[in-house]
Amino acid sequence: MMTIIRVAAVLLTGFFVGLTLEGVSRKIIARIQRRYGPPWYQNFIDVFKALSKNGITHGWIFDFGILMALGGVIATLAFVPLGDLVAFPGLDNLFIIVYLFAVGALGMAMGMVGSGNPNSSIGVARALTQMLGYEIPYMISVSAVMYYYKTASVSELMLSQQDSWTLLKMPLGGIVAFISLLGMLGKKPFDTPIAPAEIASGPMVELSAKYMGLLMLMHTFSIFVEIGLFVDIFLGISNYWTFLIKFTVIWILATLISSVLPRFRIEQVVKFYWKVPLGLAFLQALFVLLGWVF
Amino acid sequence: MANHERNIWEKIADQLRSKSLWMLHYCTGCGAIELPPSMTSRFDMERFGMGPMATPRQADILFITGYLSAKTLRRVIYTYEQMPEPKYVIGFGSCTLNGGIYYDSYATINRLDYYIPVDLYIAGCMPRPEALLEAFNELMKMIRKGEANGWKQYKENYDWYKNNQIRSLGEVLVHDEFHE
Amino acid sequence: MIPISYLVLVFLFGSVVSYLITKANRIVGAIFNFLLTFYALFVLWNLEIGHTEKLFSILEGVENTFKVSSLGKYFSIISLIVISLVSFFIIEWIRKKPSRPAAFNAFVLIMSAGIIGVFFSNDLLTLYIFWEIAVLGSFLIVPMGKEDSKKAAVIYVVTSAIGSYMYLFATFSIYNKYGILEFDQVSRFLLNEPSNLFKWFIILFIASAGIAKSGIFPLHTWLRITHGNAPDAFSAILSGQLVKMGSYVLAISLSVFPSTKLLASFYSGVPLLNYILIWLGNISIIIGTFMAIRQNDMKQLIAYSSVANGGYILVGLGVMNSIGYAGGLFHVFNHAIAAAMIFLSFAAVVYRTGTTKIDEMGGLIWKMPWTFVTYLVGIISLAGIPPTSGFISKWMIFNALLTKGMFVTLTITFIGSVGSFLYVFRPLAGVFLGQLKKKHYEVKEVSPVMLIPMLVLTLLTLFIGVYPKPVLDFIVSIENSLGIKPIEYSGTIIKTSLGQWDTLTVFTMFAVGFIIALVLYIIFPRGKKVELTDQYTGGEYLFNYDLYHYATGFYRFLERLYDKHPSFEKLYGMLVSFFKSMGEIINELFYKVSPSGYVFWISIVILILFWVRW
Amino acid sequence: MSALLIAVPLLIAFLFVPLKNKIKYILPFVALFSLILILKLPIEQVNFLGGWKAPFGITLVLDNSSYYSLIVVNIIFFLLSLIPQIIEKDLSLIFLILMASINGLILTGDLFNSFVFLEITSVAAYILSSSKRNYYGAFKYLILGSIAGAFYLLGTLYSYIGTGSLNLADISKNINSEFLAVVPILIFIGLAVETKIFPLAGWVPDVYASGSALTPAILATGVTFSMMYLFGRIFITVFHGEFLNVVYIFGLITVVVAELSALKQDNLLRALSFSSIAQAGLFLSVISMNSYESLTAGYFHLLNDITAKFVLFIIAASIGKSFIKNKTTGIAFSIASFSLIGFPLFAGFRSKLLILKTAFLNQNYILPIILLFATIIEIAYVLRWNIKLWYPDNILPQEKEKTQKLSWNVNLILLIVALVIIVIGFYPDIYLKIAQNIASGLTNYRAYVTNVLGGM
Amino acid sequence: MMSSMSEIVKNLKTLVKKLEIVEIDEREVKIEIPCEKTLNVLSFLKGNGYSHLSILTAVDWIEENKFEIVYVLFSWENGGKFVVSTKIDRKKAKFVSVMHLWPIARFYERELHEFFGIQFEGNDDMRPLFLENWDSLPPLRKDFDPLEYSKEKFPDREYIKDVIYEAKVIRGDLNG
Repeated sequence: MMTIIRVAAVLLTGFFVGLTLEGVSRKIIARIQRRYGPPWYQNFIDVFKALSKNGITHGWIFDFGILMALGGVIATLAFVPLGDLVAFPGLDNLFIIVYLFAVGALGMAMGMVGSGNPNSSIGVARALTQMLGYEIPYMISVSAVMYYYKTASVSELMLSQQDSWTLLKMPLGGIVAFISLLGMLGKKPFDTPIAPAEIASGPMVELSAKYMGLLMLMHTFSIFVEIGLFVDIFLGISNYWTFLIKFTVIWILATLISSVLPRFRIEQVVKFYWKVPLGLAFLQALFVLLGWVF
Repeated sequence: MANHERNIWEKIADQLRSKSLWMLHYCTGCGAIELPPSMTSRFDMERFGMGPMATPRQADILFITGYLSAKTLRRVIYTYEQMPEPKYVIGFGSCTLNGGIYYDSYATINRLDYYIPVDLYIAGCMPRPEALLEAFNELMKMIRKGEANGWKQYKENYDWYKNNQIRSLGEVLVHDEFHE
Repeated sequence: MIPISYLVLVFLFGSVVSYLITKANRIVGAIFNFLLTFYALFVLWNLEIGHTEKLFSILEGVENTFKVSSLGKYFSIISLIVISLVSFFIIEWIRKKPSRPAAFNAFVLIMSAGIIGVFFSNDLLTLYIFWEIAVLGSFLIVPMGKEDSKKAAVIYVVTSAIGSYMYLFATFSIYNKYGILEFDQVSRFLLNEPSNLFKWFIILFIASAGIAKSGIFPLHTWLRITHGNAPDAFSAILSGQLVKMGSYVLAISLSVFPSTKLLASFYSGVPLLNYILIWLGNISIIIGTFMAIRQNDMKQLIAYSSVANGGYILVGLGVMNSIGYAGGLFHVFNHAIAAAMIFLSFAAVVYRTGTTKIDEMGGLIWKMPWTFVTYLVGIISLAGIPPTSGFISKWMIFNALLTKGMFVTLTITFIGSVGSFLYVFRPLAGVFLGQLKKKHYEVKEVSPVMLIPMLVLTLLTLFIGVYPKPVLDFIVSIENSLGIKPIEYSGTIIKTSLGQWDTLTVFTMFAVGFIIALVLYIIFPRGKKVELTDQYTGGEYLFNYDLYHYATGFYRFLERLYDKHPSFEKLYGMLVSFFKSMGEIINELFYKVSPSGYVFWISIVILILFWVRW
Repeated sequence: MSALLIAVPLLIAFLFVPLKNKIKYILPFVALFSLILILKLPIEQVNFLGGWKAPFGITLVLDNSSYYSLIVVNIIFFLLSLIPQIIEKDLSLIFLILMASINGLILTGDLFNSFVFLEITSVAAYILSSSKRNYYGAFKYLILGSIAGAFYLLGTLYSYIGTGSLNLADISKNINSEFLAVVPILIFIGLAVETKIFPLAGWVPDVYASGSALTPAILATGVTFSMMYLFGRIFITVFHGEFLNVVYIFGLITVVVAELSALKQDNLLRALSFSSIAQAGLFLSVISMNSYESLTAGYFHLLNDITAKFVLFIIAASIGKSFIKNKTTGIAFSIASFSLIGFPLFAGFRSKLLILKTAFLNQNYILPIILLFATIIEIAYVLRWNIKLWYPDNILPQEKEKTQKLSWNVNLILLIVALVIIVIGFYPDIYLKIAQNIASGLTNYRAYVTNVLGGM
Repeated sequence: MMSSMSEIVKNLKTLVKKLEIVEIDEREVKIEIPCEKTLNVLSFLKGNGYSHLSILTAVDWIEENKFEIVYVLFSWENGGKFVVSTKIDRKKAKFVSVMHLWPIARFYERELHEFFGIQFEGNDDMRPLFLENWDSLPPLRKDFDPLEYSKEKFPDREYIKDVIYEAKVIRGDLNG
């Protein structure tokens, strides 16, 4: 019974905090471009407006893909500990979270390409290549942390940052993780898969009303999973509220960076990720092996 | 147009729809140049919750910005039908009203709402962004009052619109000779 | 239950019987095949461990015997599952496809006889004998496929011959030095063997047979051609099961001859020999993944993925700690089932459409939904995504590598698993989803006889994915028999030093998430079903929707980064042509010469002889 | 008594000259007769021709090695005589002469007498190889054979000067060093042409690939076996394995060279001829390890190779482009080729194991490597041929009708031989017993000397 | 007029008697020639440097009942431009095709056929190029009334008040 309440709490925080923060980010981007920008609750309106329209569907695989995507991401979110609010105390292994997240990605990809529009296939191919790009440095830096603390459970990783944040202990790993976090979020410099001008918003080209709403929900939950992981691993011990504050800080930092950078070409993304971040990640792993940790 | 009876859900939905209108990035005529200034910092369309969307599947509003030749009209109708239900059309400038300066041309249409239902017209041979924002607010009010029912009309007297379209554009078997 | 040697004889004579039956009527022959293999599976299922049988004796002083070890039983049950299900698939498939059905059925039985012999042989020589019988059986089936499958058959046999002859060389050097060939005796002698060099030589040469067969780095080139061109249903057996013989020999050479005790530890408990083998596995993962991304022929694509997964198994087995070894063994099971599923779905697709090129197909999901479901679950398990069993073995290998702190290998396994998302998605998008071609409008779903094995495999993967206990029991019994500390798990929670996870909660949580999404889906207004050609095309009217499908050069932008990659096939091709040209020169010089030339050569020989004698 | 073995075939050959090609149908009886004769003969029996005592007169020695090789050779002749279809018009006479000379070659205990029989066999072989108008090949073989014969004669002369006698036993008894330097080389060259050593086997592909089924069938099996037997007799019994390390090197080179040049052949008969050169080279290198086990392994391998070559050559010469019409011959062909390579169920595997065991026994690691390397190449081209014949890619329909079915008795015999290969694969002791007896006969030369010289 | 162009004009004079020259600009000359001479003049000009046919169009002189067909040739070497024009009868509007000199002329001639109704022998590809389902007179002819066609095909907006009349009054065209 307790787990159900905890899972519900995690999901609701994901929903509300996620959407408000997205509205806040749109406000920040507007302010950077010296205009007013929409109210903070704009994303709520967008989601519910999209859900209320009656759109079109391309057959059962199209619907199944969306459901699998949303279901997968919700399942992943349930395993992510938000500060001290942990839905499944012992079972939140990092590999599970990363690979369960892949269920969501695969479901979305399969559904979108199921619509039959080549724009979505191109978009998905780009998304998967980008994933190949940012996943490797991220996993190395995170496994360096796991190797150092000798545990793969996220909540234990968080609790074992007694003396100082892992970000301070392993700065290189933290930077690499943040850069790949940008890639994961799909923010500006790395939003080649959803490039509106080139491939008509990539995978979402055939998403009409309800499906667009479900996908926006999935996007908010996935943001929550990605940044939640980063905060838990790198930014020290935090109870629920300090977790949310750190979450907002990281989110605003990411929006600031993303609002001023143009978009990468897809080859550049992979080349970028496999040059500097990969090098830094290997360096960090070497340092951990040699035991040079601050 | 009689004001259909709306239940509670539709009223809420109309409130939401008015607050977040997504426009389709599909500009047909010389009026398209008016949209960027209305989006950027001076006039900022986004504060009304309006933003550009790449595909008709996600868009709510379709702007017809300027003169419409027969061939472009055919594409506009095709895109209009691809948009999901509650959809609105705004006609920019006099060319959509009564053919404007091309009233006597053999290729451009003279009256837009003869072919697709138009919720709002903006007069002027390319209205300025202020007029645009005025029109957007006007449209939002209409949506909130439930008067912007162009898409319902299109659905109800669908064959009237279809006959008008056939009358002006005629049936064309799409067969481009260059890519056999 | 009849003893194993009788089972092998039943298979050998059964092949002649099935040849005659299939000559009479194909379907009955295929059914006979299926019943035989299924009976064999039943027999193997309740074989008790430790049961030994005496066979013949070729070299005096060595008694060739069969011994049921838990490792052998595990491998043979996986192989028999794959073979019996594929032979059930063949009952329908044989109606149209192979050019010589009678020979096909006969050789399948010979091959399975060889396979059973390999897994239960108790000494190096019997293993070699049944190994060659299996190669003979499978080699004669491969040329029945497409046009250049004939060349593929020769390449296949030559590569496996290279591996098995190095193995034979090692066997005889052991026999010559100790006079015994049983595995446990050999390992005992190896333990107190003074010279390190001899130990290295023995283990490396024995492992070379495994390397050749499971397509690890130096000898991986034959996989693409053979799997790509073999008859479709047979490539399911070829990659699902025959490659596992290679992994079996690797498992033996790494665990039965306990390399940890034999050699000094080189890097955190892993001896140098294992480290080299792990690096071979790494290279084959990289080659398999990056070459699979480039392929446009779907069968060759999955052939390269078997190279990558062979590398995974080797890495799993090489890391000599309990979780890594368990991961390697579990991955043997996963890859066998997943590869069989994927190749069966490809066989169904080729059975209907006739081509294996990805860009000539599209949108087949609307015509063959069940084949699509099998393929989907197959790639989810191959790519190692949680609800299916594929993830468990990959998770174990990650944990093992992490505890050992081998970061470079860990990176390569990550590249392999993320890369597998890419190359499994290419056929999914190119063949099943996207626009349906005009010429495939009247393609129908495959007959139920072909669907049943596919769906059985799907349910098997999902079941093991959620409830891995049966396979884990086997692995624990293997690890006990080999003296490695077994992994501990309770019910569905798998514990390791780094943390634990519970397959059941993951599955239930996934189901809960799915239900929440479903509820949201049902509340809001239903979408209007729109047929496939009603797409957003930038307002343009399309005349030919076949072209509106993105499949050729699916990852062209990624492939362009490594276009000038070193190709080993060309290297081996040059080697073969070098030998041929040398043969050519000798032929010209010595054999096509006029008589005077012969006289000249005789005088040369005499001169040499006299010069040598004085 | 044993002289009858030589006399009878010669007699019949001359008697039936006028009947011309009717002789074909008497051959089986002659072969059968000689077989029965051999079986009845007591083993340890030396026959002094013309009553002259050993060192002076010509002796026909019948110890257990020559007894068994006689059986092998006569079985081959008997099998060949059962297939009259492949014997061309007037070759049956030559067939008889060849039979007589080979029996003589095996039986003789006298060096000069062996030269005579060697010459007769070579002459018969030249005529045989000229069938199907292959005159150029036969001419080449003639030149080489005669040069070799000349050297062999020189060898006998020197040995006569050195030891004062021509009898093999006598020579082996009083060998001295300076004599040993010259004679083995000459005799080695004399025999090298027949035993297909590396540079001198130039004639083999042209002669074997002449297209007729008979020439390769006899030359590759019967003649080669007798020559190998003679080689063993002289170099091991007489010279007690003096010269063998050079032969070892030549053998290895032959194996590698023959296998490599076989890789590129696009004509089946030529490929098979290269493979027989390679097997002969392998045999020689195994023999030259000069121990009882190596001899047994060598002869056992030679027996397997001969049975396989017998089947392969006959099929290769009489098959069109594919086995579509005649499936049974196809199966026989595949069984023979698999045993050539050494797949486990077949005979070739047993002999390969034996060779490897003996090679490892006397610490000789180069031979196994070369053997395995050669088998890999052999696998490549033999299996390619197998596939090309079983799965012919584009056979035009009218071509398919043209390939006529082989007659029933050829098929029958081929199948029997193929089944023999499989049986040997499972119970090798038949061939093994023959090989062991030959090896024992050759190695304990003391028993040979006492048996021949008897009273002295 | 540039020196090189004047030489060409001199040669042209020898070639064609009735030749009217109008010098429009330092680099541009217009030549009017009788319609039967056009082909050899064009090939002559193409011969010495004027290889680029930049436009082939027509003008409808309805009063003289003539179509004036204009070829504008451009030379890449010296940037000179020749405007060659001939007049053909309007009723049976038939002229020879220059497709063999310039392949691009195929599309120009097809356009002229669509918009003026001029027939070109040698160019059989007379399908409609731009207009869809066109049923009335070729539109660029002077005797075609676009307003009336537009009123008939694209119905206008019915105004309760005659707004256009009021607009004209405001603008002062008509005195109210």
